[in-house]
Formats: sequence, structure tokens, C-alpha cells
Amino acid sequence: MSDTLTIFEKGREGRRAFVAPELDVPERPKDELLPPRFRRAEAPRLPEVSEPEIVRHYVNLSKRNFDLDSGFYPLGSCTMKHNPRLHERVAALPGYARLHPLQDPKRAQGALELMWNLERALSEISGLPHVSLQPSAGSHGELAGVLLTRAYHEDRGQTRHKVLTPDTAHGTNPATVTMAGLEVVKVGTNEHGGVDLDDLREKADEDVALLMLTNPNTLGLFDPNIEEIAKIVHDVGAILYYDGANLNAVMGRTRPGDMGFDIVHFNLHKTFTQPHGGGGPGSGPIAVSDRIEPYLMVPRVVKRTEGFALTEDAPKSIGRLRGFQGNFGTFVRSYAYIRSLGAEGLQDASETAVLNANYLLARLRQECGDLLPVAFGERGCLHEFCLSGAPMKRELQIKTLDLAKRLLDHGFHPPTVYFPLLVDEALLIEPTETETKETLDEFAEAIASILREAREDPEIARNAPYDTPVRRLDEAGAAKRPVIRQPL
Amino acid sequence: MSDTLTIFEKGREGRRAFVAPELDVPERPKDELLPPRFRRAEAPRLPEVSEPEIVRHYVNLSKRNFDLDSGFYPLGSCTMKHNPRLHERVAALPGYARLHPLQDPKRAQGALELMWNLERALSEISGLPHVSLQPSAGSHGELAGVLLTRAYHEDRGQTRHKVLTPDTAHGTNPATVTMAGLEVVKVGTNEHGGVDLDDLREKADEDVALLMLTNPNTLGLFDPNIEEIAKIVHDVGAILYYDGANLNAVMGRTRPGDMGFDIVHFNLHKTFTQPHGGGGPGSGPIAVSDRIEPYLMVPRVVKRTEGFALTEDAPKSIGRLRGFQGNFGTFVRSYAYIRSLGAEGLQDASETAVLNANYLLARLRQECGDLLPVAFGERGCLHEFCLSGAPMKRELQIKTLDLAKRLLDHGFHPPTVYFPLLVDEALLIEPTETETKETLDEFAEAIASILREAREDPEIARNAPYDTPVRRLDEAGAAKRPVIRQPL
Amino acid sequence: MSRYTAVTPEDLREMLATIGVGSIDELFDRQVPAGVRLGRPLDLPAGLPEQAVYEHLRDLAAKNTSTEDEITFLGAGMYDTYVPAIVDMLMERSEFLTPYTPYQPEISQGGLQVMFEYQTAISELTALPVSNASVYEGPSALGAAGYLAKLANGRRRFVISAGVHPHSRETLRTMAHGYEMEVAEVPLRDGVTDRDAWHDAIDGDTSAVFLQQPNFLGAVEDVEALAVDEPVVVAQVDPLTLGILKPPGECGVDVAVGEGQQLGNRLDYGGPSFGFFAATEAYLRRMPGRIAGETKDVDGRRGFVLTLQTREQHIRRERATSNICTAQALNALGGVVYLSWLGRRGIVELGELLLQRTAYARERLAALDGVELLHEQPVVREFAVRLDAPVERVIARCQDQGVNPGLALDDGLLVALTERRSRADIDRLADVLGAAVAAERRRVEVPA
Amino acid sequence: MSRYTAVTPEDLREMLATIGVGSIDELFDRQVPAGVRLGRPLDLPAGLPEQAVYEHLRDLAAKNTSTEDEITFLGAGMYDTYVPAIVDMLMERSEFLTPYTPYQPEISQGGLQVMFEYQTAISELTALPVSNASVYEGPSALGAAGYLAKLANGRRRFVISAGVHPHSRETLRTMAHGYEMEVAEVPLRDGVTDRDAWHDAIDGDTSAVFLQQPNFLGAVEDVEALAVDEPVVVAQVDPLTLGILKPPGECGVDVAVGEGQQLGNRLDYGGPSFGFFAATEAYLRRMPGRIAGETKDVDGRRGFVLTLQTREQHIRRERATSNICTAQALNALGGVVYLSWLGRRGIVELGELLLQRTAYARERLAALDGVELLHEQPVVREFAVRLDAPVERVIARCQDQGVNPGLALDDGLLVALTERRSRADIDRLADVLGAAVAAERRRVEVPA
Ligand SMILES: Cc1ncc(COP(=O)(O)O)c(C=O)c1O
Ligand SMILES: Cc1ncc(COP(=O)(O)O)c(C=O)c1O
Repeated sequence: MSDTLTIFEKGREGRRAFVAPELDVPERPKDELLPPRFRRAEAPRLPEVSEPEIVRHYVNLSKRNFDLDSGFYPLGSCTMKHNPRLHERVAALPGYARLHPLQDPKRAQGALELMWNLERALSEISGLPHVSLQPSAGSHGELAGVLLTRAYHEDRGQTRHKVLTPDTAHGTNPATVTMAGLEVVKVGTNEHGGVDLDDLREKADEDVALLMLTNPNTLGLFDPNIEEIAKIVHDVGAILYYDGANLNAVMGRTRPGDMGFDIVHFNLHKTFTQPHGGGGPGSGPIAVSDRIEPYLMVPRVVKRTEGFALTEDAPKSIGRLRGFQGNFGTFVRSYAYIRSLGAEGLQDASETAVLNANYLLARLRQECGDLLPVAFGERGCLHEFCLSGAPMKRELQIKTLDLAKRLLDHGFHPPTVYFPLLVDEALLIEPTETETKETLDEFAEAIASILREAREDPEIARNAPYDTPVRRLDEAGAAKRPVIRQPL
Repeated sequence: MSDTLTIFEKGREGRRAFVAPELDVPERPKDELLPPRFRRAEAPRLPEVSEPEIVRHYVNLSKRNFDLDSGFYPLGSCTMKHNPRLHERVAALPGYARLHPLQDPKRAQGALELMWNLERALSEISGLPHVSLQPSAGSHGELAGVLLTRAYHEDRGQTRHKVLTPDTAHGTNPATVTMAGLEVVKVGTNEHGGVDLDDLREKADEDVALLMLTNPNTLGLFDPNIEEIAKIVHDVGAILYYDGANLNAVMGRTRPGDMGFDIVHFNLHKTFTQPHGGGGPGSGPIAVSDRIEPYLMVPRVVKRTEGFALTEDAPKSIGRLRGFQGNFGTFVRSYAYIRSLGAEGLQDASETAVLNANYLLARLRQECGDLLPVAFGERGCLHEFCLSGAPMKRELQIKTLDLAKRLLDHGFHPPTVYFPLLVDEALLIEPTETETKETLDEFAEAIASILREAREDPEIARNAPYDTPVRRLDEAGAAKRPVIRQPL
Repeated sequence: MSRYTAVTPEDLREMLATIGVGSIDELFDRQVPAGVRLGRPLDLPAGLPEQAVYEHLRDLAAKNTSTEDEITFLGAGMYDTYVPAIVDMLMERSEFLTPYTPYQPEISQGGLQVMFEYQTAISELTALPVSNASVYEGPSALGAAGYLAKLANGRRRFVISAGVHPHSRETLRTMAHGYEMEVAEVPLRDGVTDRDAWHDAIDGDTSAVFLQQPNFLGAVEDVEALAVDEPVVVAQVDPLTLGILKPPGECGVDVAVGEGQQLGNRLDYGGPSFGFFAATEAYLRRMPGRIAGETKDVDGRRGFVLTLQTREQHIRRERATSNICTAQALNALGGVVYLSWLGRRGIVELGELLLQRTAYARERLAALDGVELLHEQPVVREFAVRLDAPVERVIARCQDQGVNPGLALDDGLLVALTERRSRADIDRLADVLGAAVAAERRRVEVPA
Repeated sequence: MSRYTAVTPEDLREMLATIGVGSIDELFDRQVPAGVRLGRPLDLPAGLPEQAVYEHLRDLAAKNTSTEDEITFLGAGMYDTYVPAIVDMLMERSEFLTPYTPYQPEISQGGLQVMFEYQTAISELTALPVSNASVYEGPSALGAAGYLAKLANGRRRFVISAGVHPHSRETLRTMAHGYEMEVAEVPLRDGVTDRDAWHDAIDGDTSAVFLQQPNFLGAVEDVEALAVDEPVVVAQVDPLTLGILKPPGECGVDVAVGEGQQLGNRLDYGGPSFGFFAATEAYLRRMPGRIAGETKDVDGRRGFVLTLQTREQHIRRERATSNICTAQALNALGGVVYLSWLGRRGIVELGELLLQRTAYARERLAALDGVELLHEQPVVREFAVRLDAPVERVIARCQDQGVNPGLALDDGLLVALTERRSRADIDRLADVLGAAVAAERRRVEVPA
């Protein structure tokens, strides 16, 4: 049991890991420097622990995590590809890691050059000329995108209220729209998994500010009508936003800019292999077309004859969306990745991601196509695909959740489950390009064996997992009587 | 099962992690540069694997290891104390990590200063004036010591053949003696766990070159007759060697030099917390008295007015025992440790190590003193103590080995077992100073509970462990039909 | 095949056969319409071996002047604090570095417990009962607090002190323009928020008020006197001062936010670090971002889960309390490890050390010719001075001597201390700055 | 209590009470006789906080000129090779860094399998069937091979080529003096071992012969022509050349040893790295050090153990085949990870790259005035030149220009290439060295 005590519960009065630097200046009475009414009466009850205890505590906690370095992690829409350690090495160079964000740009030329180079590379990959690296995650990039769209329309004296999003959209899309003061209008999905053009035509009017689209969408499908979609949206004077979470499918094959999008966000923590960190840090740079450029956030990196600089001189800019220059450490990693792979390697990454996804789809079709049919899979898929667990649920009486939990006992991270919402009992599977064929085969066989087992005895899956540090947890109870900090 | 495939078995023709730097010089025909008869016909069958596969393979292997950062590791005689990560950080500074060993000493002044400072600190801790950091481990330090002793006697025109070692000595002591061309003569242990003075007097003659002694010895006991022992040995003109593996017991409390020893080796990987690395790297510097100094290995660090230098100018030196300057990276770590703790901290380390050992001994006496009596424990112990499992074996029909294996299921690394040889069913327990009282209590309780369990059903311990990646292994079979490499 | 992929020619053959296509092109062609295919390679440099990438990145890094290359007194939101080695080591462990958000709690107990411990530590620091598991960073945390207030009370105005960091004020304005709030700014007087103007500015339509402690000029604000009952009181706080400054939860603050970089995170030229976000119980179900909660598993074992998820975008979509998804979990881990390392006594000792060294530095600089204090308020770890010389030129002179004297203000400097700046460093700053100011004043007096 | 210990005052009270003593002094006093108690504090500097230790060590490091600070052609046993990031990452994992020798195989399968894989890699490289799990480093490995020969055949003499690295020759002499062997040295002719003198030197009392491939001057030896049937043939080999050079196992070598640093280990000013030690089947039970072997557990699962332990000191004591105990397991892990990274094709590609670049460098330098080749033998990655100028002064001049041209020989330089030295680096070496030699020749011609 001691392995679930928190660090607070392990503390004992008097222990410490920190040794303070010596007081090397003449000591002045505290009251003189800081009047008592401003002072804290009781120290915050942080843990009192020695250094060895901290190390052991967190090393042991780490062992209660599943991670990408240890196993297959086909979490759809998340692009859990290998994180090269070279990136951690270069990001830790003191010239980056210990560079103060307010350093005079003349003395931060290497950092600005790196940002400039990364911006140029993202521009080429997306086919859109201008880039801001500022947003801290995909959702932050989306917020930037919607605010830029507002600014664009306002600059034209228009107030448009609506943002179209397909029902396959990721939750951050609609949440962002509301946060940016606009209103979500849902667009339907057609029988091939793409945007319902009739519905789109009907809803696209002069009050529409923006269409937010993921392409390939969250089913792993590229919209075959993308050119028509762009036309419909542009014809009503609205902007096209590309949610780039799935860009890993198409590098070097097609570009949002060439499809007619005005704004795209990148998830550096997906396509460009910034490690996911258990839920961040991420990074959500955006690329935009010429007509959006005047509104981009400040500061911006500019290249001048005397070197690189940061400028805030942009009268129409929407301003800042955060402090400093963005998650620079993620820029270092993603830039290293782009330089490691180059044009050919990036294209190879996308091609292999698509090959692996189609292969795994084919294997699963062989093994269990009847119980877990693919949603809208008549044209195969790009980098991911979505299965429906509905027949399985009907036939074997186990749900997608049960299948997912049983996969844990097989040492796999389950796919994304119950997303996208429009597929019943959805399983969204993204193998990525860095997995071997052997791993894909093992995964397909694991799924098949779970289904076989369930046919014998569905209770096994329904009560899974068994071999994990804890088993199914009472989530409802947690939400009802929230205990969200250690009582002390 | 796939988790025990070797990296060789995982390889597939055509995969790779390495990308060669471009050939940027004019290519010359291979035959011209290297005649075919010197060339290898078939490439060595190294694994063909991608980088993600390598990472996953070794990360998963690492999870099949128990380690000090995860749990209590009371391996007697090994001083498994906390390894501060600061040491890894400083050792990795490019000024050390990427310093070529043949760099001009004028351009390696920082490294030499560090070595000098470390030598001075080890000298003060041991009470012996001269230090060589060259040996790579304790055993290597011992070899240096015996060769120095030979040189000392030879320089006096004497050929002495015998080296006295107590029967509690670590195996490296006798093995070293043979390797240095001398002959081992064993000295008995008295009823208090110390050197049998009568036996020593009898064996100490003019053919004795050296007495090798561990003090506190491998029972964790300081020899109360140490002054008398030194006198007996010196009286016959022999040298006294101090096996410093147990120095962690006495820093700031007593010093080998002051006890009359001429040579001492340090295990930087024990007392000075160089991480053990799964069996090295280690480091075995030696400190010596004035009379031994002329024979010390070269090169030696010297301090001159113009700076630090390396000198080989030592006509009586025994020469070199390895390449370059020794395991410099271990010097960085141990020097960092000494500077972190300072005089007071080092003494505190020893005092706490002794406190923890005596406390754990007392707890185990309470819990199971009858079944696991301490060997020679009438005066308590210093940093470690030795229990005998003989009564347990008799009463409960489980051996020390069974107890050790059952401890694995409790998440503890067992103590050193069956050493020292003179204690029947020995368990040598060294908790070190960096463990908490809570951990010591848990360990004592685990032992007690195993004994209780064995009283009910000894089979449980006899077949332990159960919760480990593999269970008891066929060691006899492994030695009989050795498979010591992957067949390809 | 690159070094990160593993499809051998044989694999490719088998895989295509299983799929039932003849080539990879076919896979794309059946998905991507001809009109939008790129049809040419990307115009990017060729890939490089690992060592070449390392060297390129190292060479770029060498063009930057880091805090290892000069004695810096730059602060203003991020600080050159010492990152203990155990923090780096733990942040680099695969098990923390490479998973994603803990959607599967059974195999994510490590990350979830870390979040729970982090929330506890932030709650203790701020003396507020509720903390989330991190937001992006400091300034946008303030914007997120504004959104919380707007959703909570539906009012239309924000009042913000000019003592709040300019990046935070700008971010709030940008975000507030989106969710359609007016922003009124209250000026400083004598280095702190003008209390009369502040209370005058707050009206019945005010949704939230924002202040910073210590404020941007380093001055300790009288937060209790600025706190009000009605609109939501949001304070952006410096976490390293909270060992000695009265915490927001004891000063009438409803929401405390801030930049977490100092807590075990590197400067990284501005990120990634983490933002913290803590509030009173009343806002529990309006918090943005992930929250870990304690619960039990089917066998009765203690465990942790993401909880109160109905606030979040993936469940609530357009009605979510925030759009945040990926946050800064790894950096928050660094934060809680750092705070455990510092410990209950350490956070006080460190605060007191900063207090004393800052007082010493302030006194030393104020004694220089041409340098005077911008305000006389109490300060903890940062203070502002006015220079009687062109600020940018003075800074350049100091930097040429290896000392970065701080951030340029309109007519002065904002000087920050950390535990890494010793008395010797401060004395050197005084020497170099004194000389630089003197030289610049001479230059102005005697025009060339 | 320091930051690494955890005894609170309350703990101390309870612990002393349980032990039944009144103080820690008592614990020592009952063990350590009064006559040898130190009775004063150690005369060492006071302890320092972590950040101060870091700064002190960083400042010392800054006094060294590392291979990051200059373009180096230093080699002679250790080389500035690129260490892939995954090697560092794996060597830093707690599970590999902090355990000791795998005495408990059930909880040490990771380390044991690593040893097994390492042994396989070394066996493949050397084309010898038996490898141990590492010895300290290169030169002492040669001494250990000598001890093996002595135990095997009981003869009294060693014959060693002058082409063996001086550190190895010296180490062999030191160790052989202990186990009482004579050492005869055979000179080089035209840069390689004098074949006639070599065979003449080998007599019926010769226990082992020692050579190096490529030899100290970089020359490829004709190992097959030097190998003999009877005494044990020991070759010290450069592992990175084994992708292209005929391996020792195919040249009549009985024992191959060498320095493993290049295989994923840092320079570290000379260590820690690892020594490798491989032999023919005949010597399996005479090997020094740990050997991992494959076996099964009681449930039939594959597993690994330390095997053939009856060779070792802890079992066999004075009759052990070696005294080695702690070896270099972590460094050997770096070795096998590096070799997996390099792979079957990489080791060949890297060897060929070195071959070509070395040929280019040799040609460039030989074309300089005052520089000529010391020998014309084939070389792979290192070569020797004669300088017609004072060597130390030439080197100093080059280093002042940021180029370390190699190791000083009596009248020349030993120049080493690694994959990190590009053509541009070689061209720069040629320029700088040419200028330095010219300058020194002018200086000698025109004495001041
Ligand atoms: C399709 C899609 N859009 C947006 C996001 C949001 O990105 P982030 O988590 O970086 O905010 C995600 C991922 O989480 C996603 O999968
Ligand atoms: C008492 C004693 N002497 C000598 C040694 C040998 O030291 P090393 O393993 O560093 O060669 C050891 C440890 O292994 C030991 O415990």
C-alpha cells in the first residue's frame, strides 16, 4: 500500500532535500523589509522529505505509468510516434535551455534563426506563407484562428456570428468557438464519412465567419469534395480553418494551403514529435494566408539585413495570446526533427503512417471484420481508421470499453474510444509510422484473441483489466465527492 | 514471451538506426587503401533495428531490473547508498565528458585540479599522505597495493612470499594475492569476530610481506586490537593494507593511517556514491604512507607554481596499471559528493549509517533474534551486521537462500548471502545512511512475516519468488551447458 | 526507410499484398483528389545524420547569450533559478516524458498521482482549496481566469491594475475581445495600484478585477485592501514569494494564477513551463483544464482519475468551461518535484534569502550616481530604478562587461534577484552599472 | 541531517531507545578503541548547497579544452566519436544506473540479458565464440590476457610487439612483474611488427604473444602472418575497424582485447569506459570476470544468470582466474546499445567512411612542406607523420588556432580520424599544420 501514499503523507517534520545558499549580505530586520501584515503566518505545508525519498517516490510512481517508450500506443488522433532522444539533448543545450526570454534579440540570434527556419519549414509543409509559433497547443492555435477570423471580418466592417464545424470535429473546435464569442453550427457527415455538401450549402450564409475542418478528418478520411467545400465557404466570404492535428497523414502529399485553407494549426506534439509529457507541453503554431497575415499575433520574428529581430509593429494585430515567444523548447525539438528527416523523410513518415494504418486495418478486417467493422472504410484510410464496436456489443455482449480494458492486460495502450461521437462504440486507431509490422500483427492478434475469449466468456473482458497496478476505478464516485487534493 | 527475445532476434534485414555522415572526400578504390586479404568478408551480424525498436527493447529490459532508485538494497559490503543526480549532471559537462585523456595538461587544468583536490580529500579522510587515483575498482586497488608492497620489499633487497588475510576477507583479497605472485596465508577469527591474535603472532614472520585487513571487517565489526595487530605486523617488517570497502562506517571518526596502515584502497562506488551501474564502473584509488610513496603508479598529478601537471618521473614506480588517468568520471562524482557534504556531512553520513545499522539490528533482534541471531554482535556493530540463518534452517526448514528469495516478493533486495564464509547461512545487512526509519521498520517486519509464514508453511519460501519477471533459475544447467551468446 | 521507421522491402511487399493494393501511391490516390495532390517533393533541405543535426543545433545555440554566459538580473516573469538535478532526471524518464493525457487511469496512476500531488502543492502555496493540473503558462492563465468570471457572473467589464505584467494585460485584452468584455485599466501610484482609482473603477457590471503580487515593478501590493467582495478577484502571483508573503487565499482572492517556470523549469527562451490556476471552492465546477481526483478501484485500492470531466471540451464541447486540452503536465511534474525538494522550510528560507539579497542590491544601486529608486514600496525579489542616462545604451555597456542589469523600462531598469545571484554578483552589478551610467552621462554632457 | 539522510530528532530518540544506547557516540565508542579515535573534525571544506557544487564543478570544467572547444585529431586509444542520444538516455535510466552486480537473477534479468547481448555483439565483432561481460578498460585487458595465458600453459615469457600502445605495454609489464613473467619486446620495421624478429623471439617458454591491430602508428598489421600455433596469441583491436578489417577470430588470434570507449562511451578524460575480452572456446573456463549465460526458470521461462562462477574470486578465492569483481557493466551497456544503433551495415559504412577520410587526410598532410609519412603501410583511421620542426611547438601553434593536430610522437604526430571530422576539418588541419610547421622552420632558421 505504501506505494500509493502521496509525497505529502511520506513527509516527516525536520527532513529536507534543499540546503539554502548562505546569506552573504548584511541581514536586515524582516519587519523593516516586509511589514508583518504582508507576511505569511504559517509556512505552506509542502512535504518534508530527503532527496532519496523524493527520487524513490517519483521513480516508483513513474512505474505506474504506461508509456510510448515501452509499448504500442495507437491512440487515434494523437499521433503517438517515437520521440527521438536527440531532441531532448539539443533542447537541453544551455544556449536554449538557459536563454532568458527577454534577452536582447541581438544576443539571441541563434534562437530567432531557429524560429525563423521552423516557420519557413512549416510554411512549406502547409502551403501557407505566414507563420506564428506562439500558441501553446492545438486548442490555443484554434483560439488564435478564430480570433484572427473575427479580426479579419471586423476589419471589413462585418460582424459574423457563426462557425461551421462538422459533427466529427474534435471537442476543442466547438469549445474554442464559444470562447471566442461566436456560435457553433454543426454540419452533418455524409454516407462516405465526409462533409454533407447539401447541409453545408444550406448553412453557409453571410453570417458564417468560419468553417473549421480536420482533413483527413477524425475518421482518418480525406474529404474527396475538399475543393467544392472550399468554394462554398469562400463564396459566402467566410474563412477556412484547417485543424492540423492529422497533418501526419499528408506531409509532402498535399497541403492545406493548396486545398484552399486560410489558417492551419500544427500540433508539434503530434506530427513533429514533441513528447506528450503525460498531457503536455504541446505547441500549436499556426500558418495563415496573406489575407489573414495583418492580424497575426505579436511579437513576430523578422529577418533584417542586420539579423533577426522580434517586432510588435503590427497595427492590426490581435495582440498576444501568451507571454514571451511561445513554447520555444518544443520548437527546438520539432526543428531538429524536420532537419533529421528532411523533405524525403517527412514524406516517408506520412507514407509509412498511411501504410501502417491500412495494413492494420486490413489485418483487423481479416481477423474480426464482422465484429468490428470499419466506419466508412470503402476507400481504405489515411493515417488512422475508426472501427465500430456495435456488432461486437450486440454479438458478444462486450462494449468497446471492455475491449479497451482487456487490451491493457495484453500490454497495449488502447485506441481512442468513443470518439468520434458519430460512430457507435467507436475505436479510433492510429498506429503511426514508427511501429514495426510485427507490432501491428501482435496487436491484431491480441484483439482477435480477446474477441475469441469473449465469445467463450464475456465476463473476462467485462471485468478487465487484471494485471494493472489498479483495476477499474470508481469515476462516478470521484466526481460526486471530489477529493482533489491531499487533506493535511 | 517477446520480452525475452534478444535484440539480435528482433532484427530484420534492412532496418537501421544509424545514418552515415556523407562521404565528403574523393572516393578512392577500396583495394588501393586496404588490400583484400586484410578485409573482412562478411559483416559482423550486429542487429538490424530501427531506433524506436532499440529504445523500446532496452527500456523494457530495464524494467526487469530491481534498482536502488526504486527500493531498499541492503546488500552488505556494497554500500548501496543514494546516488545524487547532481553527480550525473556535473560529470556530463562537456569540459569533462568530452575531454580527451591525452589533451595537453596545460589545457586540462580543471581536470587536474579536480584530481588534486580529490587526492587531498582522500588523504585527509584516510590519514595517509599520498594518493593515486588510477585503479579502476577495489580489486584493482588491491592489486596496486600488493604490487607496491612487493616493490617496497624488493627495493630493500627482500623477497617475501606470504600475505596474511583473515578468513573473513573478501574474495578479491586472496585472488589478488595470487595474481601478484604471492601466497595467501589465512589468519583465524577469534570469538569476538576479530583477528585471532595468537594465530596472527604465530604466522607473522619475516617471510610475510603484507597483512590485508578490512576494518570494520565484513561482519561490520571494528577490531578492538587494531593497535596490537599493527604492531605485530610492523615488528616483522611487513606492510599493512586496509581494504577500504567499509570506510563508510568511520569517516571523521577514525582513520586507517592513524591505525597504522600503510596502504588503503577506497571504493568510490561505495563510500563516495559512484553509482554501481549493474556491476561497474567502479573506482579504487589508493592512499599510501611515505615509505610506500616512491613506488606509486605513474602518471601522478603534481602541483607546480605554473599549474598542475602529470608526471611520470618516478624511477622506483611500479609503472602503470591501466591506460590514461583512471576512471576520471567517477572522480568528478565523488569529488562533487565530498564538496556537497563537507567534513561535517561525511561524518554525519558515517554516523547515520552506523545508527541505521544498529537500529535495524535491534529491530531484527526484537522480531526474530532467536531464529536469526547476530554473529559476534555483543558490541553492536558499525555500518553493517551479519546474521546467521542456521537456527532458522534448523527450526523452520528454510535456508538463508529461501529467505532471500522470499524477500523479493516483498519488494526488497536481499542482503548479501553466504558471505562472509565463516558464518553459517550468513546474511550480511548494510542499510546505509540514506534510508529512512520507516524503510528499516518495513524491512524488519517483512523478515518477521516471512518467518511467521514459514512456520506455517515452509514450502512458500522454498519456492519463492513468485512475483518476479522470472522465478528460480537453473544455474547448474547454465554452467553445465553454457550458452553465453545468442546463436545466429 | 528512415532511422525512425522500420518497413523493410519484404515488409512492404507483404503489407501491400495484405491490403490489396500495388503501391503506396494507390493508398493516397484513393483518398486525395487529384486536384490537391502536391505532385512535387517538399522544398526543404535533405535529412541529416544525428550527429549533423546535433552540430547544427549546437552551433545555433552558441549564437545565444544564455544565463551561463553572463551574470543576469533579468526577470519580469521568468527567472534564472537553479533547477535541481533530480527534476531533470524525473522529467526525462520515459514513463513521464512519453505518455499522453491519462485517459486510461489503470495504466496511468503515476501521472494521475503526480497531478493530485501537484494540485495539493499549489493549493498549499496559494491557500486556496482548488487547483487544476496546469494551464499553458502565466499570462494566458489570467485570460482563462477572466473567462471563468465571465461564465460565472455574466457581467461585461474587467478592471485590471497597471501593475500586472504587460504580457498578461495584453493577453487578457486579446482573449477578452473574443469573449466580448471591456477592459479598464487602473494606474499605479507610488509604485502600487492606485487604491482610490481602483475602487472607483469597479462598478456593478464588473465581472472580475485583476492584480499582481508583487506587481510588475516588484512592489508588494496591499492585496487585502484591494480585494472586494463582489466581482471575482484574480491575483497573478509569484510562487517563490509565497513562503513569506501572505497567500492569496488569505487576502480575499478568489482565483490565483501565475507562471510556474521558477518551480523547477528551465528558462527555455520562454517555454514550455506551466501556468498554475487555483480558486475557491465556489469555482470548482467552472475550472478550466484537467483535474485529478482520488477514488478507489473495484478491489478497494486507492487510485486516481481525471475527474469533473463534464466541464471539459471533449465531453461538453461548445458548452465547456474552457477549450484547453493538452496542457503542461510534464512541466507541472517538474513543479511538484521542485516544491517537494524545497519543502516546507525551504520555501521560507528561499523567500527570506531573496528578501535580504534584494534589499542589499536595491540599496547598492540606489547609492549610485544617476540611479534612483522608482518607488519606495516593500519588495521581495525584484525592484525598479530610474536611470539618468539612455537605458538601452547603459544596458549594452553592462552586457559588454558580462552583466545583464535587468529589463529596460521607459526610463529605468527592472532588476530581479534569484538564489543564484550572490553578493559578489550584486557588487559586480553595482560596479558595472555605476560605470555605465557615468560613462553615458559624460557622453551626453560632451556631445561628440 | 544532510539532504541525503533522513533521521529527524524524533527518529533519533526512538532509534537510540530501541538500540538501548544514549547517543551515537556510544555506538562508536563500544567499537573503536580510544587510541585510534580521530577526536577532531576532518580538515575539509564545509558542505555546499547543490547549486554551489554545480557552479564549482562547472568552473573547473571550463578550465579544460574539450573536443567541443577545438577540432581535435587526438586519438591513440580514445576517440572523439559521436555518442548517440539514446545511449546516454539508457545509461541514465535508474534501473541500469543504480543496481549492483546481478547477484539475484530473478530481479536482474534486464542487466543479465544486456550482458548476454553484449557478449554476443563482442563475439560477432571479433569472430571469437567467447566473450565476458567486460573488464576495466583496454590496457589492463591485455594484462589480464597475459594472466590467462600464464595460468593456461605455465610458461614464463611474453613477447610483445612495439606496435602495441605504450600504455598497454607498460601495464603488461607492471602486471607481469607481479605474476612473474619476463617480457620481451619486438621492434617495428616500416611501421609494422618486424616479422623475422617476432618469430625469432618466440621460443618454447613463450606463454603468449601480443600485438595490436591496427598498431599504435595506425598501420594494419599482417596478423595472419604473425599468428602462431603454440603460445597464446593476444591481439588488442580497435573495435570500430572491425566492420572492414578481417576479425581476430579469422586470423589465428586466441584472445582479442581492446578499449571499448568508442562504442557509445564518452571520453571522460580517460574513463570510465570498458575493456572487452573475447577468446576461443578453449579458454571459456579460464576467462576473467562475469559471464552471463542463458537458462530457464522453474516455470520453463527463458532467463539469464551469471554463469561459470567457479572461475571467480568470490567462489574460488586464491585460485580464481582473476581478481576482478566490479567491472564496467554500465559502460558495456552503452557498448551494446551503440552497436545495435550502428547495426550490421552501419559498422561497415562507418569503417569505410573512416578509411576514405583517413586516406584523404594522410594525402593532404603528406603534401605539406616539412611533413612526411612515418610509414607507408595501409591505415584505417589513424596515421603517423614526421615533422621537420619541434613537435610540441607545432602542436601549440595549431591549438592556438583551434586545431589539435594529434598526439606528439618523438619526431612527429599521430593523427586520428573519427566520423565527426569532416573534410572541412581536415582541410583546416592541413592549413593550420602547414602554417605552423612553416613558422617553426623559419624560427629555427633565423634564431632570435
Ligand atoms: C483533431 C484534433 N484537434 C484538436 C486537438 C487539440 O489539440 P491540443 O490537445 O494540442 O490542444 C486534438 C488533440 O488533442 C485533435 O486530435
Ligand atoms: C570488503 C570488500 N573488499 C573488496 C571488494 C572489491 O571491490 P571491487 O568490487 O570494487 O573490486 C569488495 C566489494 O565488492 C568488498 O566488499
